[in-house]
Amino acid sequence: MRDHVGEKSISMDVPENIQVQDLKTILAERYPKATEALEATLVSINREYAFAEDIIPDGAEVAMFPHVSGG
Amino acid sequence: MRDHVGEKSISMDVPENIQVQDLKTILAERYPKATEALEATLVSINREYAFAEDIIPDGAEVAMFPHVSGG
Amino acid sequence: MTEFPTIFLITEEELDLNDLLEQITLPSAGAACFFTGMVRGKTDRDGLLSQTEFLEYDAYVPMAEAKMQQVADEIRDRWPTVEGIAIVQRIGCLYPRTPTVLIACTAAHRDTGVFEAARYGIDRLKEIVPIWKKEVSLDGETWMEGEYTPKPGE
Amino acid sequence: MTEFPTIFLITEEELDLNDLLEQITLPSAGAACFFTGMVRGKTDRDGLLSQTEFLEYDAYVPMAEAKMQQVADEIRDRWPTVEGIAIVQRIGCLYPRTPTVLIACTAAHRDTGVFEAARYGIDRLKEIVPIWKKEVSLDGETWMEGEYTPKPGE
Repeated sequence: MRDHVGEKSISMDVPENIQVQDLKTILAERYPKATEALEATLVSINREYAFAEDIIPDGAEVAMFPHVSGG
Repeated sequence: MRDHVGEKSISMDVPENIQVQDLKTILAERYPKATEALEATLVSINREYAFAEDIIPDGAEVAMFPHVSGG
Repeated sequence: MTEFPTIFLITEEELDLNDLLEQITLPSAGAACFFTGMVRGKTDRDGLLSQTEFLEYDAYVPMAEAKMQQVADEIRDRWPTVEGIAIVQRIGCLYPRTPTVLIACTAAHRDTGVFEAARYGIDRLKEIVPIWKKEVSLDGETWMEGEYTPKPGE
Repeated sequence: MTEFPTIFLITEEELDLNDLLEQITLPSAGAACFFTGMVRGKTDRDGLLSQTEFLEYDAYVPMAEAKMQQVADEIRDRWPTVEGIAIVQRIGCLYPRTPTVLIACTAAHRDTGVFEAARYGIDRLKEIVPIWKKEVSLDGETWMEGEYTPKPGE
């Protein structure tokens, strides 16, 4: 993802009460090379896992990352 | 056992090819207070567990001790 | 009631097992089970030997800490006899034979869940705690990716 | 083939988990499971709290070493994937919270027997390795006695 987007973190304006799936669509439009990675990416809102229809609250900390592989 | 016998190790002459159970009988005669403890005691010959009918070879290292409780 | 110690830590420092055990041992504890993961320098991949130069670990630290707390909570739910819990992940560039992760649980006795709890802890860490590793070998670099997709509420 | 490291030790010195892990970690190892036992200072005995001042450990050292070797052999028979094994018993007067015994096993992966092997190791140590402990409390001294009677060939 980072490689496709070229940034560690980005800041952008999005509509109010946007769902996770819509944010992914917006990002895919802005970073077409990341489209495939975005499909598989995990999303968190305020440090909790979030899913397609979850709504992103105002001022939330949103992260997108690959499946975890610690240990 | 040690408390009943009063010694950490003892040296004694026993008949050749004596079995473990006979050694226990001899010891019970010599140390009557240890009779009950001798019943329950574990026996080793040359650092391997030994049982009633096992024969004690000449010059063997014989030990008698309670059930183990390490850890 | 004595508070049971819970440690979770993401660190670039060497893991000190002695110190961690000391920190989670109450006077009522008689048993501990530790799992540690180490960097494998040589991995058998279907009969082919693959050499790793080092692994580079990265974490989304604040969320990883929250998820470690969740793993500890899940352990306490499942094994209420567990007393102390330590969950530690070392990050940065780590070379073969180096311990990278540790899950330790203490309890009064060995038959009341410490083995199962430590096993559960490392399995869950590899599922839900946002940490990643990149393998660096002579062939190049590969980010390793897990297979588990967290479910709502995890 | 690399020789797999096996350590067995009866010692009056403090256990050093970091050092023991280092000693049994080959470049092919990615997982370790440790069991450690500690002196319990407070034991719940049917709801009554019993206080231990210290435990005094004694061993029939040459036979205990031979039986530790046997436990390691049994582990290798049952879990051939286990690489390194350490079995260590500390003896002497040991106070609450002190680690007294350690069983550690390493392997390439966590799902190939390290947890089961460490569990088996501590169970067997408590059955066949000639070590005894005396509990010293304010109420007096009691030699603790195990329940297992070894069978021929053990």
